[in-house]
Amino acid sequence: KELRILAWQGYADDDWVKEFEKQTGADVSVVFIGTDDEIWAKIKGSEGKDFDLFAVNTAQLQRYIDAGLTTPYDLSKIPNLKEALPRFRDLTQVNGVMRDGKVYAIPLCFDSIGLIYDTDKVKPAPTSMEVLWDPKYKGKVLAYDNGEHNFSFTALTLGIQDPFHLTPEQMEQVKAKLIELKKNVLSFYTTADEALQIYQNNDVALIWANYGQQQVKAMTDAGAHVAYVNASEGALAWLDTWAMTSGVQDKDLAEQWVNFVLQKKIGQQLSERTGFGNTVVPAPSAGEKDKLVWLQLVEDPLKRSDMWNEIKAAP
Amino acid sequence: MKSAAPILTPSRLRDLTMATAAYILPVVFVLLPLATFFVYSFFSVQGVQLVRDPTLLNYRRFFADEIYLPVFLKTCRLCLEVAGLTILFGYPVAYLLAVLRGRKKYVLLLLLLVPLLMSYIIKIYAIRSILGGTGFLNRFLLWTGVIDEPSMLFVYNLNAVLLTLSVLLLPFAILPIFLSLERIPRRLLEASSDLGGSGWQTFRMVTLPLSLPGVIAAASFVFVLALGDFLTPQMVGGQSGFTFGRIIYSQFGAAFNWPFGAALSAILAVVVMLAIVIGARFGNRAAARGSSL
Amino acid sequence: MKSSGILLELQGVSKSYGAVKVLEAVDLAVRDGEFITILGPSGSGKTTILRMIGGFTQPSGGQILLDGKDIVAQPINRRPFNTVFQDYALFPHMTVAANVGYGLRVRGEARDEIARRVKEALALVQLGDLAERYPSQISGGQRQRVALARAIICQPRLILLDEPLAALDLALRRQMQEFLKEIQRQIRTTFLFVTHDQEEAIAMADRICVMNEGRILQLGSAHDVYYRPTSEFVARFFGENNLIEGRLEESQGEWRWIATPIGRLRCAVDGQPELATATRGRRAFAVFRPESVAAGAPAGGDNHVEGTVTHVSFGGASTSISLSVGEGGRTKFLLRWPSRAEGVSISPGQRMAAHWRPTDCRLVLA
Amino acid sequence: MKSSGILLELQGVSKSYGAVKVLEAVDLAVRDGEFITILGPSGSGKTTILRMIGGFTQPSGGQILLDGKDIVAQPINRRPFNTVFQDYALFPHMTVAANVGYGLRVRGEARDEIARRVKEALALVQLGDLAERYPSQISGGQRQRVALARAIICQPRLILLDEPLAALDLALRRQMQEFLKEIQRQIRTTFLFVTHDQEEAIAMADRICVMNEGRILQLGSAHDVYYRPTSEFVARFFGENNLIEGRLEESQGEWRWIATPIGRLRCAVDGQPELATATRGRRAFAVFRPESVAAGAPAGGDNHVEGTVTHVSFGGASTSISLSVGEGGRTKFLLRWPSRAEGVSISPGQRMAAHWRPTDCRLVLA
Amino acid sequence: MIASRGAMVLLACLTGFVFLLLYGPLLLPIVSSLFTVKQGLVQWDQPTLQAYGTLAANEGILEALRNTFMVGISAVILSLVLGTALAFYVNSGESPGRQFLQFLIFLPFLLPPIIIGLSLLIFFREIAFPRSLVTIIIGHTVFVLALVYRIVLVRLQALSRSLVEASFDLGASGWQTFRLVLLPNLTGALAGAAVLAFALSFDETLITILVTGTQNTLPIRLWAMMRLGFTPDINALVTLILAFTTALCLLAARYLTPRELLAEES
Ligand SMILES: Nc1ncnc2c1ncn2[C@@H]1O[C@H](COP(=O)(O)OP(=O)(O)OP(=O)(O)O)[C@@H](O)[C@H]1O
Ligand SMILES: Nc1ncnc2c1ncn2[C@@H]1O[C@H](COP(=O)(O)OP(=O)(O)OP(=O)(O)O)[C@@H](O)[C@H]1O
Ligand SMILES: [Mg+2]
Ligand SMILES: [Mg+2]
Repeated sequence: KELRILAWQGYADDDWVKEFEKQTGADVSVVFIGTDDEIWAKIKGSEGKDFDLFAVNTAQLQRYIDAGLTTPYDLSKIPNLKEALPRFRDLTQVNGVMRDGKVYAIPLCFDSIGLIYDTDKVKPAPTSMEVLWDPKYKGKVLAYDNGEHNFSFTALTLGIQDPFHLTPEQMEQVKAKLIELKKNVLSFYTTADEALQIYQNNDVALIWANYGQQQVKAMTDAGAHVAYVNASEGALAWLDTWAMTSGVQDKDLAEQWVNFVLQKKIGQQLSERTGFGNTVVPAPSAGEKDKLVWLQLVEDPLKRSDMWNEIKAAP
Repeated sequence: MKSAAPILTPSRLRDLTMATAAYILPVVFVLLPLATFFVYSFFSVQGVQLVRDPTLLNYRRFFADEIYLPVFLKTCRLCLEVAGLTILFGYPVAYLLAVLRGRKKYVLLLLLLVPLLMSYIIKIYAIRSILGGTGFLNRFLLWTGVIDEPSMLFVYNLNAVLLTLSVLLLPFAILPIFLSLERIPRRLLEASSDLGGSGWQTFRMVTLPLSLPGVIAAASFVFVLALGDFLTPQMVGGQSGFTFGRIIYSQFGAAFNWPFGAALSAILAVVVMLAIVIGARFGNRAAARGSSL
Repeated sequence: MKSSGILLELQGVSKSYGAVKVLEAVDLAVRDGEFITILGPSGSGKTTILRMIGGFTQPSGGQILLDGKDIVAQPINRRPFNTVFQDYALFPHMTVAANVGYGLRVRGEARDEIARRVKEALALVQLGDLAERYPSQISGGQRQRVALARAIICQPRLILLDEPLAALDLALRRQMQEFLKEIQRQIRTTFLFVTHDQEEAIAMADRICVMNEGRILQLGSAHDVYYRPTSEFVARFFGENNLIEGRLEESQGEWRWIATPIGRLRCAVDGQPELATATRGRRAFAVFRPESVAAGAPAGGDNHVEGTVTHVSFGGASTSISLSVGEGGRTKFLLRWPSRAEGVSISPGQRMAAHWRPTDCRLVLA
Repeated sequence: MKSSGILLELQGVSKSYGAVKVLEAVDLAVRDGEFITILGPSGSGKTTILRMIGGFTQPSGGQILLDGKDIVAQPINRRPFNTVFQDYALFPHMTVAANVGYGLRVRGEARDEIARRVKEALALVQLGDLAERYPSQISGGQRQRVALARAIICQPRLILLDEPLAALDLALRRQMQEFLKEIQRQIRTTFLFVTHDQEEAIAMADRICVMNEGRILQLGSAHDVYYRPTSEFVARFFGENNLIEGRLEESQGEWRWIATPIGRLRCAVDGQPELATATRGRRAFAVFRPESVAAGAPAGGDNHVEGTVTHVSFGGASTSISLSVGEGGRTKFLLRWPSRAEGVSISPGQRMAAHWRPTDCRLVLA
Repeated sequence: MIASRGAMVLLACLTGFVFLLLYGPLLLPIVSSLFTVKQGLVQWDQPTLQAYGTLAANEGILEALRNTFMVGISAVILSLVLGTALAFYVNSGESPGRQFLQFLIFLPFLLPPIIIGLSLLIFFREIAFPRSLVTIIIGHTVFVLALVYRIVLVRLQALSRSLVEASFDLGASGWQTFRLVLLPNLTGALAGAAVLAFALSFDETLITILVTGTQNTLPIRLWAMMRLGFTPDINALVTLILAFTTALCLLAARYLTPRELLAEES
């Protein structure tokens, strides 16, 4: 028996894999991936045939379902789901994991996309994302390199209700705002560690924290004086899930794995090791009271990507 | 074989088998995959579905849209600068290697190649922590008192990309230049001195022109590798690190616009190929003259 | 012109590579305006001398004086000499004109001036119409002439030529030899010409300097080194020769006798001071050229032998006849006569008498 | 051996590169065991012929017969010929022994057998003690001998040599010439030797094949081509010669007269069929060698002139004298005499008489 | 090549600077593999080999490293064989076909890696060729082929034609000629090409990700790790690789310098 997993670092650690292999006698191989883009290229390129399971966030998941690259779960095979946090127990309440009554993804971990600020440099503590545009912080802001998310959070900052479905006028409005943001931005980063690195070697005051708590954890570990805040306008939040490919070879085994990682012990370890919130054990990731806006599939990813390219290319 | 043999002679047959053998792998593993991909460049997408109606839209868009051409040109300029910089620094090193004799030469050469085996992601990380606003370099310069406040010259801008790519690709420039320098007959340099040329004049008027084929080969290696690198601009380029490589890359992920990506790649390939063919012509001409003394 | 027209003087110049001495202390004085040839077998140090004069190699000892001043420390590009290299060393990336003008260009001459003088120099070597070609587009002989034009355009005090004709075929070589002599006559510059070809040296040089194993063995006119060799090596070096070893006997005015296995031979002493002081019994060679030996018995009675013909070989203009004479035919002997259309009437195995004039017979100490 | 000992025959072999014809239809028969030389100026097609025999180049037309069978389609490595290349083409990464043994090695001979025969071959070329050196560590002449040993070790039917001596100095060249002849005598293999050096061809060949511009002009012994040239080209090609143009007159037995600007000359006709049929008035040259011309008036009265000495030049074994004769001194004339130690008693400007025997004077049609 | 004393000093300085550029970035991982780093500052007084211990236990990384070497070495061997063969073929004559072949060889080197990766992935999928280390090796071979091909071709063109002719003349077959005469004369170029090709393969990420089956290579692991940050054992790993290759190079230079290389100087 063989299980082929495509995952982010931290979602399928060696010790878990070993334990699972011992339990099931299966042969598990994990290929690690660095960006959403590669997951898509890899899964789409092989028409889902190269892997059985892959980790993907709920927003991205939609296109895989659209393209018929996923297979729905049989929830009866995943008894541990009943142990999940209330928020994630009833999948009908979780935006984006179901389509036409079928479950296409099982939530694994999540994080909010908040704001990290240097407590020595930013006083008083900010509450709104507007602070990113504050001319005081010119050249001291780190932003994330992703058109979809940036449009969404900027829309939220501008007070737009549905940040995932923007009208063309709203798009233009957001675009202008983002071009303005560039004045303050030192660099667009793509990974948490990269942000930490930049922070360590440069004068950085504010970080738009795509990786949320995990990023804060890494930074405080490294001795940085930083704090984290979820903006009052509402913080975007991502939710990573396990999805099964259309080319899954051993559906049972795949479901066994998903069930396996939904254990409390593993959830705990995941949070400890990565700093992300897991879906089975409560973790400090996002306070229950914080206003989380779960990422959704946006109106036109292509358009956002193109416009983001335009923004980056803008002088 | 120019014999006018009308039938399939044994040697003809052998030629044919040889040709077939030579073509088979490149055709199967390069032409076939890339040809399908090239066909994609005439398609379009709707959502996550490919629309297989042939169209030239993707190509038109490259020229019509105001961001692609400028970014493309900017990227080309950047990569040319990288090529220029690596040659600027690689040339003296290659020259020294060519001057040295015996074992020293080969030890030095090997030592120059060793850093290639340090994973380049790790290297970029290291370079980044050296270059940052409060990185090692700035700290060092502050400490020595060369500067009073952190220099932003190499912090998240094109300069940083330029420098990083140059450092990463330097060995690819040194080797071809070294090989071409080594082929210049010592006699020509003596002849130049004999005619009264100073060391510098000899270098400028004899050595440099004769090493041009190697320089061009080096430049094309570096240029192509720099063009294909999408990570470095991303990681040290800050806001300016937006290159054509990244545009292409983005078409294959989030955007899911493979047809457009394919079109952009085709354009890139054509331009690079042209550059290389022109470069090679230039180099060949110099080499052809050099070949028979 | 001071010190009696001596342009360049090598005083005790030596050269070693590590422990190997390739040039013993060499003295050589080059006269202003002469055509001097350095001749010697491969590895004798000819190129080494030339390279030290040009400045490409540093001598290990001794002085090189130009107009009486030592120039050993002067760098190549400051010496008023130019070199024509054996392989021409033309710059492959420059046209013929650019090659020729190179020396003026690096001196910073004005463009017009360069153009004018290049034209002149190319006209001199009869290559006016090839100015725009590249070296790879002209023939070997033409390249050689370009190299020459390039060397003479700066009007050097001395032109160094290292076997410039070695790579050419016979016909072209002859033509270039005449051409070089002609040019030298026209521009009156001193030529120092290195070659390993005896005929070439004889055809061209005012003086020939014969070298072997890092030493200068003899320096003199072509006629001198051909007929008045001072050493066995020189005697053997210019074409085939007859050397008969023996012991010196008494002098008789301008003559001296030598006892050899084929009898007492009478030899001419032609102002050879070393012979005047040589004692009786000293070992020496009687030397006479194959072409000086005639058939038949002599009128006088000196220097004649009888022997058996061992070999007759046609060599174009001349035909060589080998003779073995003396006890058991142990002494070999060579005769060379102009060939005749009907061939020679002598065949191997035949006995024949031969003689040569004492004037044609010289002595060389062993 | 069939067809009277003919080993190899070229029948109408021609070669063109694109539109350029570098070899006209050439016929050539090589006899088994002979030493044949192909001689011609640069670019005459010598190498081309040799390469076509070796199989390196395909002929554009014609046949190459080995023992009567066409081998044009046979690949290089199947032909029982071996080549000594002009640049030796020794394998730089192999020792001398490995180079020599290569041909046996690729035939899959046993190691001992190879070692034994390599030793033998190296002994033959007198290089036994250099077996373990690399080509870069031996001198030019030694390399040449290695190339030769490498070619003969496989006992080929025919050995092809492309100017193997061109790069050597005169002394070494002479030595190698004798050496090659000696080897050929010992192993009795057919040698096809390409050269542009007339003296070399004369010294070595049983037969000489003279080429020019892609044609074979004459094929015969050295004496033949030297004294019985059938064309102006061949007459001029072997060293300096005197050619006096004129119109044929009547025959007289073995003699024929020719009217020239310097008078009627009597020439020997030596079995030259083309002359027998040549009509009176036909343009032709009287040809006689400089070394056949003697000073003074003749005993008989034929073939004598008087002229002014214009040039005397010492050339080692011989001294050349240029004479201008005829009306206004317009006909140039060359004499070559053996040099003498005391020099010649003739100097430029002097008048002198000269004559040559009709036997030495041949006719060549213009 | 000649240079005056002054020029030599200048060149040596510049070379020193280039060495600094090339080796500077390597120092950081080396130092951090041996000392504790806190808040971006090296604690010189706290040397530790802990990272090396962790590395020894990290099977995932070691497995990836093994894969990387497997792929690298296979791709180098394949590309050397193919590149040499193709260089021979292209060099053996002139025809438009050969020009086109050369174009094909260069293409994968010119196009962005993601294109090569994706097109190969789609191609393999279409012909139902299972993705595995083999597909990675094919991908890498296709990618580095251009470099090998070019270096070999240049060297080949410089080789005297008469060497090949001499070999044939002595009765050798084509294969014998290649093995006994040409190959030994190409070793320098092949070694250079092998080093550069291995270096490219060693760092190749995108093609690898796309055409891999279930295997990771080192660059994939490093690439994925960027999300959470590198663990200290990575520093230990690259330090070891570096030490190992340097030692190998020095040994090679010490013992393997071919005799002809030393003889050629004059
Ligand atoms: N760089 C060197 N190292 C060691 N020995 C050398 C070097 N250069 C020349 N020699 C030796 O010096 C001697 C003289 O060499 P040189 O080149 O002057 O000879 P040559 O007379 O010009 O001979 P040829 O006619 O072959 O050119 C030779 O024995 C040669 O081996
Ligand atoms: N590959 C080629 N393409 C075109 N012409 C050629 C080629 N090879 C030789 N030739 C021409 O063929 C003619 C004969 O050449 P070949 O090499 O046989 O002369 P050769 O008699 O050997 O002269 P040399 O004494 O200079 O070696 C020359 O004019 C040459 O330019
Ligand atoms: Mg020399
Ligand atoms: Mg030839």
